[in-house]
Formats: sequence, C-alpha cells, structure tokens
Amino acid sequence: MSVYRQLATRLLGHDSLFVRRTFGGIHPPAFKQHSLRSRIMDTPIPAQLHIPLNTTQRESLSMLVAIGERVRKYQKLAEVSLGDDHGTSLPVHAPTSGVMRALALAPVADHESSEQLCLTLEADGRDEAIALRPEANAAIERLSGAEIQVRIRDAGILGMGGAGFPTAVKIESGNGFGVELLIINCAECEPYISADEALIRERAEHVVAGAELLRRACSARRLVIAIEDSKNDAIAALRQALESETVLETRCELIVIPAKYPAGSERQLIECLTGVEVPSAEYPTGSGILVQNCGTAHASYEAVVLGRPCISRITTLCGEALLTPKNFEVLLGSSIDFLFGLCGLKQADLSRSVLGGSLMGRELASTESVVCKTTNCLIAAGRGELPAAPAEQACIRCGFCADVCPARLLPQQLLAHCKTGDSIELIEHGLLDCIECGACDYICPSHIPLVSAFKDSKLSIDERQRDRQRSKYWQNRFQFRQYRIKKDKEQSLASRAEARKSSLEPIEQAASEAAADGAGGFSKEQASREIAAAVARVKARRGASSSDKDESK
Amino acid sequence: MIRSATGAPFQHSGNNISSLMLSVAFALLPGIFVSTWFFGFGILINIAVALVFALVAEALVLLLRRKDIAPQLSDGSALLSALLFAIAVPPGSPWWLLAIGIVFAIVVAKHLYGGLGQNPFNPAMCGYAMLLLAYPLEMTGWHVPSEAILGPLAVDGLGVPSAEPAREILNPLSLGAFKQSLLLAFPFAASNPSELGEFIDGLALATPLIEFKMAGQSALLAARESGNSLFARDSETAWELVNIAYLLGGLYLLFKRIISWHIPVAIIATVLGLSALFYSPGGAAVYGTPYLHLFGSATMIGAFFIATDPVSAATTRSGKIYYGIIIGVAIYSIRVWGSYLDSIAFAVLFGNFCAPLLDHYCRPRIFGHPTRTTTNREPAEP
Amino acid sequence: MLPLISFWPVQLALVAVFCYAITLFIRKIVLVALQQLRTQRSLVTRINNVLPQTQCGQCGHPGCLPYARAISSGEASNKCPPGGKETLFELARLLNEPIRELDPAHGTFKAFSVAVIREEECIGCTKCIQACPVDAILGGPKRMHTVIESECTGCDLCVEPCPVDCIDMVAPTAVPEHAILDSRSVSVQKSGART
Amino acid sequence: MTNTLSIIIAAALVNNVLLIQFLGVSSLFYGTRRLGSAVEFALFNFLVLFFCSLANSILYRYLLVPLHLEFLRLLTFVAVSALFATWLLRQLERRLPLSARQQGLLIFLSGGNSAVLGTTLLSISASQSIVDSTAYSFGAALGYSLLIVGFAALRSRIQSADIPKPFQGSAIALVTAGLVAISLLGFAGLT
Repeated sequence: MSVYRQLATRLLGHDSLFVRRTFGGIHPPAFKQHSLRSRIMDTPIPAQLHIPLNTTQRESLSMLVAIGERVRKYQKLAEVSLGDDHGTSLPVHAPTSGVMRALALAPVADHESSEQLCLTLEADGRDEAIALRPEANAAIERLSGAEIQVRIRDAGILGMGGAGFPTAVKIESGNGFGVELLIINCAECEPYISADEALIRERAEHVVAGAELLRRACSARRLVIAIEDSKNDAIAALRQALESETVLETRCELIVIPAKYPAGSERQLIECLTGVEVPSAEYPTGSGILVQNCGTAHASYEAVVLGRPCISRITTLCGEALLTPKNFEVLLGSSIDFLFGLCGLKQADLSRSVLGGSLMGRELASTESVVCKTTNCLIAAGRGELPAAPAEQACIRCGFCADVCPARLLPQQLLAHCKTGDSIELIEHGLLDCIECGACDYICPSHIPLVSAFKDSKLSIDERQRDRQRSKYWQNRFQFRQYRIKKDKEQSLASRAEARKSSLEPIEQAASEAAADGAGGFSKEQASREIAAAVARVKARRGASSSDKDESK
Repeated sequence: MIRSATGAPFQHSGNNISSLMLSVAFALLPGIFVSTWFFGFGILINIAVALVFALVAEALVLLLRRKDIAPQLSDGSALLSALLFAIAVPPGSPWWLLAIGIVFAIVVAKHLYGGLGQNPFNPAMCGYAMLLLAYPLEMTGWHVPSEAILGPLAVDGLGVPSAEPAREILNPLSLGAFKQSLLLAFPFAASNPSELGEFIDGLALATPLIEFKMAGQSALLAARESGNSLFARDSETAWELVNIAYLLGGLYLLFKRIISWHIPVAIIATVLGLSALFYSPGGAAVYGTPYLHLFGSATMIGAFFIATDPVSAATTRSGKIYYGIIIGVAIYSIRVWGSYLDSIAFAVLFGNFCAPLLDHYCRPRIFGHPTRTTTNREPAEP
Repeated sequence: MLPLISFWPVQLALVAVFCYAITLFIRKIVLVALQQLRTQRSLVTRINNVLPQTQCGQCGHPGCLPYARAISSGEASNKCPPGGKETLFELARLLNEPIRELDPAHGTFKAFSVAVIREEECIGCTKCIQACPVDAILGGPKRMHTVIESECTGCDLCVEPCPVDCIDMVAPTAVPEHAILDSRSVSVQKSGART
Repeated sequence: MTNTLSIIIAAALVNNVLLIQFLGVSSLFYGTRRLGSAVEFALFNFLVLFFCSLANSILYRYLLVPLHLEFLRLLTFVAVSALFATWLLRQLERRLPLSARQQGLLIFLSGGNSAVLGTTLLSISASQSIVDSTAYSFGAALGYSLLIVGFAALRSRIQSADIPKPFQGSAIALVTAGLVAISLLGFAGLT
C-alpha cells in the first residue's frame, strides 16, 4: 500500500492533523460519572494473589522462582515466551511479598482468553520490596530509543487498553517502517470504562512524560494525544501538564475529538486525526503510525523513570450492584470477588459481571477470575441494568446498522449471507473488516445478535482458510512426490545402464539398486516369503494379545 | 441464532420494530385527518375494514405456519400495510374490494416470502396494484357524499361528471355523509336497494391529476374559474392540504431519524426536475405544472411513506438515491405518458424490483479498501 | 411557471443521459468480460484449489488434479467426501450449479483423521510407503515405519495395502504448524475497537 | 430520435419480451441465482437476441420481400437464429471455457429460445423501417437482459427467506415473476 504510505507521509509532513468526521458510530449513554466521583484508590493487599502469566502452556514458561520460595515485591517471577514470531518474552513480577504456592490454570479477566496459567502467591502483608532504582532526569534524557524499549520490555508492559499486545513488540514492529506519528489514545469511548480518564485527571504529567518516552522509543517524529471532548477535567489536566512539562524536546499536541463510539478504535482514531485509512489486514505501522493507550504511556513512565515493573493497573469498578463504584489501582492477580467486596457489592442485586465495557465486554463466568494486565473495567450489573436481549425478530432491512458501522459494512446483507453460509460473499462484503464493535447490535430494532453471528462466521471462515492452507501444503508434497518418483525412475535407469557398462563391486550395485528401488535389495520371492512369515507372526501375537484381553475382561 | 451467554454487546439503544412502525403510523395521522376533513369518513371506514382483514389474514397465516401469533401481530407491520393500503384505495369502495386487496397484500406479497422482513415487494402496493388491474372501474374515482338536487346525474364513461351539476356535495363531516359512506362500504346493510342504487350512481370526484389527464388542464382551470358548484370544495386545494399534511408527517419521520432523507429527496427532486423540464405554459397541457405533480396527487405519501418501506427498498446509501430516482422517473412517466391514472404503486413496485440489484452494485467502499469492490483474499492463482 | 427549457434541448439532454447510461452499462459489461477472460484460462487450477488435496482417490481419479480436470470437462462435482460440505458448496458456486448432496457411491463425510502405525506390529514391508501420496510415512525395508502426523492427509490409502492391518485412522492430536495462519486475516481487525 | 427512443423503451419495458409477451419465460426460472453468472447469461442472450433479430429483419426486408419469398420467413428465421446461436456457443466454449462450464446446459436455452423468434417476428411486424426494427431489437434484447439480471438479484435476495414449504423453489419464483409483471404492466401505454 505504497499509496497510503505516501499519502501518510505527505499529510504528516505538513501540519495536517485535525479532526475529521468519521463514518458511523453511536452515542450510547456513558455511565462513567459514578466511578469518577472519587479519586483512584489503592487496594489493600489481598491474602492471596493469582498472578496471570499470559499463557496457557507450561512449555512457554521459564520460571525464575520455585514453588514454596519467598519472593519480594517487584521480584521477577517468570519469563513468558511469546512464540517464535515475536522472538521475545514477557517478564512477570511479584505484586507484593509473600510465598509462592502453586502454578495452575485459573480463570482470568482477560478479553481474549478465559483461563491462563497463574502463579499463586500467598501474601505476607509486609509488602517488602526490592529497591527500585529511579533514574535521574539527565540520565533519562541520555537514553536511546532502544534502551527505552528494553526497559519497557523488562517491565512486562502490555497494551493497557484491552487488546493486550506487548508494548515492546508493538514498538519494535514499527521500526522497519519508520514511524512518523505516535498517537496516545485517551479516547476511551466505550460506556462504563473510566480508568483512563481517572488516570489522566490525577496523573496527567506522568502520562505525558510516558508518551514522550514512547515517542522516543519508536523514534516517531510527532506525538499526539487524542481525547474525547466529553472528558473536560481530563482535557484540562492534560493541558496543564503539557504547559508545565519541561522534558519534551518536541511539541506534543493535544487533539480533542468528538465523543462517539467507537472513536477510540485504533483505525477510526487514525482516520479521525489523519484522514488515513489503515489498509485492510495491515497494521497501522505500515502507514507510519503507531497508537498506544494512555495507560501504557503511564506504565512506561513508571518503568523507565521509576524503574517500577508493571505489577498493578487502574481498573474501573462500576455497575448498579456496587455501592461505591470507583477506580482502583489494582494489584495484578487480585480476584474480582475481593474487588467487588471493596466496593460494597450487593450480592442480591448482581445479575451478571462483565469484563470491559458494555459493548465489547465479555461476561465473566465466575467472579473468582483475577485481574490481569488488560482488565480495564469490571461491571457488576444490577438487576435490569444490562438486560438479556429480548427475542430476536426478523430483520426489516432498515439499514440503521449500516449507518452506524464504522467500517462501512452492510450488516443487514452480511446477516443474510451468514444465514446461507456463503463464505465467498461474506468475504466480498467485508466480513473480515468487521471490528466487532457492537454498534450494529446496539442500534438494531429487531434485537438481532449480529456480532455473535459475525464472530461465528469469522471463525468458520478462519477454519476454511486454514483448511485451504493445509490443502496447499499437501498439494506441494504431492507434486514433490510425483517429481521424486519421476527422478528416481530416471536415476535408476541411468544407474542400471551405468552398472551394465562398468564393472562395479556387486555389493555396491546391490546398494545402489536398493536405494533406487525402495523395496529392492533382495529377490521378490524372498521378500514375499518374509512378508508372509511376518504376517503369520503378527497374527499369532495379536491372537495371543486379544485372548489376553478377553481374559482380563 | 441464540445469543450466547457471553455475547457482547450488553447494552441496547431500545429501538424496536413496533415502535418504529407505530411512529410511521403516527406520522400518517395528520394526512388521514385532513383527508377525512375534506373527503369524508370514507377513508376511516377503509382503514377500519383493511385493518380488520389485515390482522385476521396475518393471524390465519401465522396459525397455518404454526408460528407465534402474538409477537408478530404486535410488531405493527400488518397495521402499517393496512393503513397505507386503505389510504390508497378510494374512499367509498365496497368492503370486499378492500378485503381482496389487503388479503392479497398480506398473504401473497408478504407471507409467501416468509413474513416480515423478507418480502421483496411492498405488500400494500402489491395489493393496490392488483386491485387496479383487476377492478379498474371500482378503483378510479373517489366517491364523494352527495345529494341529488335536480334528479339523476349524467356521468360520462370515464366517471367524470358532465358539465351540468346535478347533485350537490354534502358536508363531508355530516351525519348523512357518514351514512352514505357506510352504505357504500357495506352495500348489504342498505334497507332498500333503491337507496343504494342512488349512491352507486352518485358523484365521483377524481383527483386533480386524474381530471387533468382526462379533460386536460385547461378544462380544469376553466371549471374552477367558472365557479362551478362541483368544485364548491375545491378539490385541488384539498389535495394540496392533504399532501402538505403527509409532508409534515414525513418531516416528522425524518426528524425522528426513522427514515433517511435519501429516498424522499431523490423522488421529489426527480419528479420536480422532470416536471419542470417538460412543462411549458403554452405547450401541451398534458405535462402539468411541477406544483401539480408534487402537491396534486399522492407524491408526498409515496415519497415519504410508501417508497421508504425499509423491507422492500434499497438499503445502501447510494442505492437509496438511485432507487428514488428510478421511482421518480417511473412516477413521472407513468403519469404523463402511461395509461394508468395512479402511478405511485407501479413506480414503487418497479423500484422494488430494482432494489436487490441496486443493493448489490451500490455497496459503499469498505473501510481500508482502496476501491469499492472488495478483493477476495484468496491465495493468488498461478 | 416559465418554460424552463425548450423542446430540443430537452430531447438532447434526455438522449445524452440515455447514451451515458448505455455507455456505463457497456463499460460494466466490458469490465466483467475482461475479468472473466482473465479467470477463464485457469478453470482447472481454480477447481483444484477448492479440492482438499488429500489425493485419496475416492472420487475414482488418481489424485485431486485429475479429478479437477474431469470436473472441468463436465464430470459431476459431488464426488469428494474429504472436502466436506464446504468443498461441495464452493465447487457448486464456482461451477454455478445447484448445491448437491454428496454422491454416496464415493463415500461419506468423515471427520479429519490421520493414520497411525501400531509400531510393534509393523513388519517393515514398505507397502504403505509406496501407497502414501504425500510421502508422509518414514521407514525402510524390514524396519519399523511411522507416520509423520503433520504431513498426513488422512487419505486412507495406506490402510488397505498393509498386510498386517497395523494402521489406524485416529483423530489428530495437534494442529500442524503449516496450517496455522499467519494470523493476519482475521485477528488483525478483531482487536481494533478496543482501547 | 424521440420515435426511436420510445420504440426502445416500449420494447424494453412496456412490451417486455419475458413478462408481458411471455416469450422465453423458461430462462427466468432455470436462470441462475448468482448475479455474476446471470450477467454473463444476460449478456449472451442480449447478443443472440439483438443480432439474430437484426440479421433476420435485414434478410426479410432486403431479400425475402423483394423476391416475394415471404412464405419462407419462418424457415429462414429459425435457420439464421440457430446458426448464429450455435456459432456463438462454439465461440463461447472455445474462448471462455469457465463461462461455458458455469452456464452448462443453460446456454442451450438461449439458442432454442422462443424469445429469439418472437423478437424477430415482432420487430418486423411492429416497425416500418430498418432503423425502427434495429431499435426494437435493441430494446427487446435490453429488456430481456435487464429482467434476467434483476430477477437473478431478486432470487438471490429471497434465497435466505423463510418461505413456506409448498412455495419453495419454482412456486415462489412464479409468484415473484407475477409481481414483477404487475410492476411492468404499470408502464402500459408508455409511448
């Protein structure tokens, strides 16, 4: 997509960042005011923490502590390999001091996986920390991009917005493309979630400093902080921080975008600010743009400046079933039960607990799930707050869904093709460009679960494409075999001719024939005799074993 | 498809089909009110009859198909179809005409395709067009309650009253007029046949477009200028007001974002443009003024209420514009050059026929794709 | 109302609009035709790409490519059990035929399974090695054979020749490496709206 | 010019070959549901209809009438149509194998289609000059093709509909054709 690339460069070369109207979107009631009433609170240390390790496979884990060992706060517990394609690993640190008890699968409040391997840490309540080594300002200014990147990696920072992509990997993925623009995403457009807003209101300076560090890490030329216009306090705080901030060597811009869901979606945000549409199935880095969440920026600040690894995050606790909804700085591995308890959960009122916002969230099967690095919001929905959808009615093709779809898809047409299962039409209608934002479901007068249908269809398309890939592989193997057989035949013909001409050692001749003929090397009669004997042997053995089985039964 | 326990989203806007349908029905009220004011109770009787038959037909079909009756009856779609159909059919039509039309609409045009949301053609207009083809005589003139003053009325073959006024139009809101309308709708209720015969022969007042088509516009103007008592209640003014009432209803729908602007604007602009293009005061009278085309007949209700039926209309934005243009052109050409008097029904049906094609070819460009056509991401072929 | 436009310009305008519409229509036709021309040549390849490439021969042809050739010259497209419903559907779509049921004469749909040799019973006769269409069986004469699970197409062809019936078809234990997509197509977009 | 235009419109819409004249209706129902191949089919039929009826009317006007051989016209028309359609088929099979395979037996419909003969006969009876009959042929072929394409789109639209069992398949296609015919009847008198 060199056209887009050029366009991006041209646009970014000039002072061309301004707010554009993006297509679609909805304006759901936000329900953020309740959790924003109080300041961010620290939680007490729970008796037991299940620290999620971001993987389900023990093989990808290299433990640095033993079960039963005493650990201190900030101590590195394990390195989690991220697979070959990332080529790096993610460290996990102890949120408090205590004794390691177990390593087991446990439910986790993560958007992608419901279960992860967790390390159980029995807290001793003393909260003994290993000494952190904060850097002096001068030292920080001397740090190179690569060094910042290493520190971010060592702190084990994941994308705090919810997608959970390792930040260091994301930064590195931009290196090959040359990132022009870094956008710090403070939009937080989804209802209920207010963690980022709370964070900015109280620690705007850290966010800005972290943003600048991220910019240096990916050597972007421009740095933009994007925030929705509904967050007045946060905007004021950011303005103030930007004015007072002295570390910045480049101008960091604050751009206020209109509040709309999903304005905070990566692609939509980029389009809104730059007018560049990130090409389908490509990452924004291909267009020279990198987007990081403001929580990530804050964590990066803590990691680089304070030397503090990522052991906690800001999580919104809200919902009508909570007496005092608020934002907490939660230690990773705290259970949701514990957190709800801190907010005064009215158990009788709780109808469902949801991770994330009300539009893209996931219902949690159990409240024993633990907080991980991507847990941005936990909703304890009261009775009638997030009700189950009424019975689905027929699609009347009103087109409301097409009007709100940020990807400009036609959900009503997609639905018809989902019903017939026509994967080719589905791909042509752009199902794979669906970002599953749920705007169509929100607006649909017939209460059709469109996103669920699309997710299912995506899965089956994915499976089909996997089959295709496998077929392609088999096809290649088959063709290679044909080629091999042909070549073998030629070779054996040639070698026979050779053998007839020259007087070779008989053993070598036999060997060459064996190599050429596969089954050759001894006479046919002998072979068949041996096979028959072997068959008889096996039959005898099998008869014996089956009678053994009979006896054992 | 059943919403799985964990399926997002959990929040909903609160839109639902019945409230949409009821809003559309609500927006029809001013038009219905003005029509009643000028043309009497015929339209209300039409609505009542059509509604009863529509609901009964729908319930029967659902019963036959062993589906839940209550949720589908209460979604308001049958109600809306019946309303639109009843407004289209001339007041004073006998009950069986309405029954045949609406049963055809509900059963054939809607439920044979599987019910709400799946019919490719607008049910109300299917029923209406079928009646227009099958009962042309009953479907042409609007009966207006009247009273004989000078003996029997001479009516020419086309239902246009001859020059001499033989009857006087009753106040449409009077009790006598109501009785007449009722008897016209339910002929079997008449106490003696002669009473009925008098009404059947009674005065038929055509819409201005029909009149200008039949007699030429100059005749219409002449009749009006001469102060002919036939036009005591000036039918053209009445039609203007009716259309303005429907326009108001349509604007309400636009304001409530129940319909999008694309279809009505495209239709109105096309009709306006074409009629302005062809009209010349000295030229052939058959073309009619743009004003007459917009406010003289059923253009407004067609543009705002009938063509925007979401089920049978095109659904993409550009598709909606083309859909409106096709309907507009069809409306104008059928009115001016065609042989049918009413053009909305046929034009909308023709638009419905084109809608799937438009939906297929007028897709918007998907986010992140350089061109409108999505490339299939299959592995490249050698 | 004033005469907006006199007679001749009106006609000209109408003719112009009409000609424009016709031009658009013809252009569309030409584009479609050109696209078709481009895809016409590779009919066999296209069919072959839809087939599952198990090379199992259940269709009565020695491999998928020969069957693709046969289909392109008119043979029925419902003879491929390992392809499952998707292959039936896609073939019907490609060939513009109504979707038919699988021809029962050629087998039934089965879940994907791979061959496993019970190694203690193997006598090392190499018959299965010769039968395997994708060289997924390792072993030499008089030596124990084994199936490379990730390469096996589940074609069943090795089961028949084995003189001691020591080959079983079992459900695969893991998704083979090469079948894992590079995770671009679907998952890239998925996380888009989060943050 | 106006005359030509009105002939085209009349032939395409008002006297549509398929649904008003009921010539070659079978191609509507056996026709494909996929829009892409419906367009191909329609294009093929457009060529057959237009060129056959054009060739036939030229033959008729400039050969049969001057030679007073009008009684041979049916024979000639059938022969010419069959020849042309077969030739076109051959070309299709040779140059566009995928289309030929996709259309399958369907394309034979177009060769032996009553619409071909009907259009020819109507075009020579309905028109005065060669220009008129060209316009008529063009209009008829256009109407035919448009209807095939539009109908294919309609059918693909109702493909996912929950149609009652007794009406699935051809029955609902017939009902749909009837409704389309009603909508086309509205254009009656358009000249």
